[in-house]
Amino acid sequence: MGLKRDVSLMTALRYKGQGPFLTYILHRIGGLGMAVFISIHLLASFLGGSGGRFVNNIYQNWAFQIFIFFCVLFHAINGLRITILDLFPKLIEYHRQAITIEWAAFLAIYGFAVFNIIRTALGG
Amino acid sequence: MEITIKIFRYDPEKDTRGHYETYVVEGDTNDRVLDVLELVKGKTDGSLAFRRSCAHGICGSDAMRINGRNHLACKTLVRDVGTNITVEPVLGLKVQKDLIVDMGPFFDNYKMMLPYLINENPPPADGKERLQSPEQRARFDETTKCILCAACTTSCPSYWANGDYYGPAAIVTAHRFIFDSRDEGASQRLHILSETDGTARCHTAYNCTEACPRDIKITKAIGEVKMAMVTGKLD
Amino acid sequence: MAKVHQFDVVVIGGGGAGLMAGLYASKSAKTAVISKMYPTRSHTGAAQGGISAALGNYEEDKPEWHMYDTVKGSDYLGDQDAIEFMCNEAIDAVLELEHMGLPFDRTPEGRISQRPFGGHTNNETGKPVRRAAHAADRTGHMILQTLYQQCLKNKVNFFDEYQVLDFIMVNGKAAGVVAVELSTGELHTIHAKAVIFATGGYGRIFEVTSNAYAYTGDGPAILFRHGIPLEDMEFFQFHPTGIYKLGILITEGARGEGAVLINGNGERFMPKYAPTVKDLASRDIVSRAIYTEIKEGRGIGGKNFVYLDIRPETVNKFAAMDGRTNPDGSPLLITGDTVLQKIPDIVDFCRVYLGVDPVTQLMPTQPTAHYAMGGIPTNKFGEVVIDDKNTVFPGLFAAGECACVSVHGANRLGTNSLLDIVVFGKHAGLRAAEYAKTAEFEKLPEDAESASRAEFDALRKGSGKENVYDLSNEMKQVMFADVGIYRNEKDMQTALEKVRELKVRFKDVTVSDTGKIFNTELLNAWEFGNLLDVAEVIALSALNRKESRGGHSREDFPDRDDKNWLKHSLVWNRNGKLEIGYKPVVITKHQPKARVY
Amino acid sequence: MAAKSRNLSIAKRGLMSFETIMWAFTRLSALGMYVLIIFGLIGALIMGARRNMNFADVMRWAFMPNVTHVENTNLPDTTPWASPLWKLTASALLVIAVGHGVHGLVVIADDYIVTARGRQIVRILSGVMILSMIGIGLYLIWTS
Ligand SMILES: Cc1cc2nc3c(=O)[nH]c(=O)nc-3n(C[C@H](O)[C@H](O)[C@H](O)COP(=O)(O)OP(=O)(O)OC[C@H]3O[C@@H](n4cnc5c(N)ncnc54)[C@H](O)[C@@H]3O)c2cc1C
Ligand code: HEM
Ligand code: SF4
Ligand code: F3S
Ligand code: FES
Repeated sequence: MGLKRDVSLMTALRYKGQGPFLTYILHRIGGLGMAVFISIHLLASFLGGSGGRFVNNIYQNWAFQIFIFFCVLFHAINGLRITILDLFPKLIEYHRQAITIEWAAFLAIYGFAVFNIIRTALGG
Repeated sequence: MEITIKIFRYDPEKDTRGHYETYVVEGDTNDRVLDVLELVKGKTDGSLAFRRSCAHGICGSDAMRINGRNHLACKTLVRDVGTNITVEPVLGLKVQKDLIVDMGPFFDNYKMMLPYLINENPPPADGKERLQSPEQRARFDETTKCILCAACTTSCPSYWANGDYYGPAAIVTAHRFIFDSRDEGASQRLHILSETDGTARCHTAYNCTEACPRDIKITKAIGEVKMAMVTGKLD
Repeated sequence: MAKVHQFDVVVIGGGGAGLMAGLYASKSAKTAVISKMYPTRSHTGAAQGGISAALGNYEEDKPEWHMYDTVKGSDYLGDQDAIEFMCNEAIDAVLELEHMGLPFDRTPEGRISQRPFGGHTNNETGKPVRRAAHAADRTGHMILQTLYQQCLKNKVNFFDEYQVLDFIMVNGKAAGVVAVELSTGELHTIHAKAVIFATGGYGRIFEVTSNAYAYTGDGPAILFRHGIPLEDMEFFQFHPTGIYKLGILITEGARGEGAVLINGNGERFMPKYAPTVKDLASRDIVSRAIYTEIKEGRGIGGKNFVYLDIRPETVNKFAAMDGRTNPDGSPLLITGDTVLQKIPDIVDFCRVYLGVDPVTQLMPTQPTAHYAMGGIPTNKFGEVVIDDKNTVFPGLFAAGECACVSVHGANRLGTNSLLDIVVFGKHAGLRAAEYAKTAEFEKLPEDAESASRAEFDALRKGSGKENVYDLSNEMKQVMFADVGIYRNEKDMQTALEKVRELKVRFKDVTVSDTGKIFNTELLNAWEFGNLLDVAEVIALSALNRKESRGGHSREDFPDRDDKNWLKHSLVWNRNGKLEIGYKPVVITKHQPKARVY
Repeated sequence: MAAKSRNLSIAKRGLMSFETIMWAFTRLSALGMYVLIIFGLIGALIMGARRNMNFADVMRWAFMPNVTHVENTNLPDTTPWASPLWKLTASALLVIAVGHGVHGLVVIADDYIVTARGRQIVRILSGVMILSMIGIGLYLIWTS
């Protein structure tokens, strides 16, 4: 009896009072994105042929580059924070500060990268 | 002052799904949200169901979502959340009626942690207390504060996704014993927590720490447990 | 279909007393603990300051002193055989809790730390002694957790969220209880040889109280309706320092750590009332002092509260004046950090509920209804006794706040209640198990649940003219105002009449929720009926006792009267009519004398 | 009072479980990847990346220092980029990243697959995936 315990993603995202729940979701998206990309990329390169080339050409596309670089960079920076805090639990008291620094670093590097990718794409 | 309170309602004997009701009551900014709920129940709709007892944040009965996040209704004042209040049951446990959820799985996880002092050696021969220095006592002070309200576990995205995860509250309990210098069951508990549904399910989302009404630094405690698993250091 | 369960011993209440009883009974008998809340929600968890035992970990102390202090604190109404028993058991009880894993605070030598508490003194110097063993300011929380954990370890059977509605007696013996499972609304019959009541207090009778919503006197009311008497119900303790308006408790431990009470003129007033121990006098005295200050216009801004001051500069100033010292003999000096470390929860309460930071600001406090000295009469083994000759009711036991042994007499000393619940909880459990070994199960009556069903039906069928919420507010107000700290004939008469009127009007309430699952409206109404029954007994006993003693102070009889009133009162319910009787006080070592602190 | 410190031997601390080992591996591999990536980045800069490559190309190289990743650049000569040193670095990165990434997928799967049997299947699949991806990857690296 009673309602199900399921929590939909929308409900989860609407939950307030989150710690850096957003970073948790983005970290996951980043990791997943990379893993899927790498698998397909490896397979495509291995099989080669026109199909393989077609797939690998998508990766040269600037829009895809912006996406995958987001995955890589966010996952890497956030992963570094998690690793450091996990290995030194004492530092967890400063997790809010860590997250602020993390976002600052991410936005700076990612902004620079997006700017560059678009400039290259526009042939500049 | 007028307080508008929107409450999640679900009557298992009539409804198949929940809905919201809005009530307007006369209250004061210094009222607890619990007082407002009592007022609604007392004056407007007696069938409203929620748990409460101590009314001052010590018994852990009344964890619920207030304006979208977990709080104890008795430790949240109207002045902190405003006069437009939304109250919903916590997430991740079955709703049994209105704001009451099934706490069974939560307590089952607690029991899994062997939540009692394990020390097979007889107490000192003089019959007196087992000695413990103030520093050793301080080591686990934080996690002795837990009132088992479930605010943490029901705010954890990992628990939402997977109800088999033991959850932060259970790990807090394990921490209380693992780091107690008198206890000798650390190894058993660490082994239980090293299973797939143990600490591996914690992805340091921090929702738990934010939600804890007793201000326990839960994520830190979990981190310490994980490190104890790797390094074996219990001090 | 009736659901029947069978156990040798059934314990009602999952608080400190109930868990201790359950733990000990289950060692040799098939035992179940029934609680209307998850046991960890019990109000034992709210106890802050500590549990007393003459461990002497900081300074000399002995059980005899503890006994004398308790007798004196009780205003000589406590039964001295029981008090002596409890104080002697205290040391082992506290050590046993430690062995069970309770995380007491520690002395530098690694022993259990202790702090001073009101009324606990060194009998030779008259100075406060450090007797309260504590775990920060959540001693009760730790006791509750530890006992629950031990019960889990020993696989005690729990019926969580089952509310007991009725007691089954057959042939003048206990035969079990009837309980409702909250999550389904089903009635269950628990057939047992021995029944232990440990349902806690009933402070919800009063408007301003430190007590939980669940403190509705279910146990005493159920038994009272079955003709078991209630003892010393006029004695209700008002704790001096409740948070203004809310009644949430600020532990006496705060004063133990050096806090002082300040009136509207900015003066420390306790030296006037208790020259030796000052702010650490026993509770009845401090509460009356506060009330007197307020009545004489020296409340803060003329209002009905005073300040409790634990700011380090104040504490240090007065500690120097009083010559208070640390355990090592150095002068008592505290800092803001000491406050945070010694009473963290209190600091938290003040910040949350008052927006006040005790380290730098004053805490507005007023006396709050706190503890029921009276209750179900028992002997020191927890056996319920039903008359002035202490006749034991076979198979029925009680322990904890709902019981009256009586070790608290007319006024309980702080920290003695936690001691009471562990000592008498344990003995009730042991005795009950022993009783169950030889006793037979009584045959259950045809329909044991009919009375409970009838009570529920009555609540559903009322005309609906009245509303429980309003009625209960009326009761709380009149009880707090007229049967509160100061009492007199006229006011108490008003209160008694009011309660009786409310009992009549209560027949007109109706419960709107027709469901079975978690019908909290129905149960709250039922609990209110219990409160009314208990309130009537309190008002009647108070009106009857024509003297002032401990927690019972009458303006019209301001003095203690040992000649006529050195006796316990008992009230019976004889088919709806209340009857008053008495029972002698057991006096062994300490003859009554004037009580000065 | 003197307190002696408490330590658990390796068998007793819960380290010898798949989850704990993988937890530690995830963190350590993360650090390892950082080292290798920064190594690749510095190498690229020394070998003249600033003049001849755009940002995306540098990144692609840093994250996987395989010579195919610099074929479409303006580099006059890619021989140094195909040296065994870089092939070794790329191989190390491949092994670590595949282990880390595929186990990451297992972690995510564990949130939704809770039966013992299901989890066993996921683990077996992940093993197959790790081995085949490393095989393919090494083949690509050492044949290009
Ligand atoms: C704020 C506060 C601070 C205190 N501080 C101290 C202190 O520092 N030192 C000290 O010595 N004392 C202190 N006391 C007093 C002491 O805590 C209590 O008197 C004592 O804990 C009572 O324990 P108990 O086991 O009798 O009841 P409780 O712990 O209240 O347990 C009652 C149990 O009965 C159950 N129950 C009730 N009715 C029913 C029913 N109908 N059916 C089934 N179950 C039922 C409840 O669920 C609960 O589990 C304090 C009290 C308060 C309120
Ligand atoms: C510098 C590079 C990287 C760092 C620092 C890093 C760090 C981390 C860390 C610390 C975690 C654990 C998160 C947790 O348990 O909460 C993690 C998880 C994960 N990583 Fe990485 N990682 C890196 C590169 C990669 C790569 C290249 C891949 C893909 C192949 C990847 C895929 C994943 C996946 C799928 C997860 C699981 C996500 C989750 O649990 O939500 N990571 N990473
Ligand atoms: S850790 Fe905090 S939030 Fe979690 S159950 Fe305990 S008190 Fe509640
Ligand atoms: S919210 Fe959950 S993921 Fe970990 S840090 Fe807290 S338990
Ligand atoms: S009612 Fe006890 S914690 Fe809120």
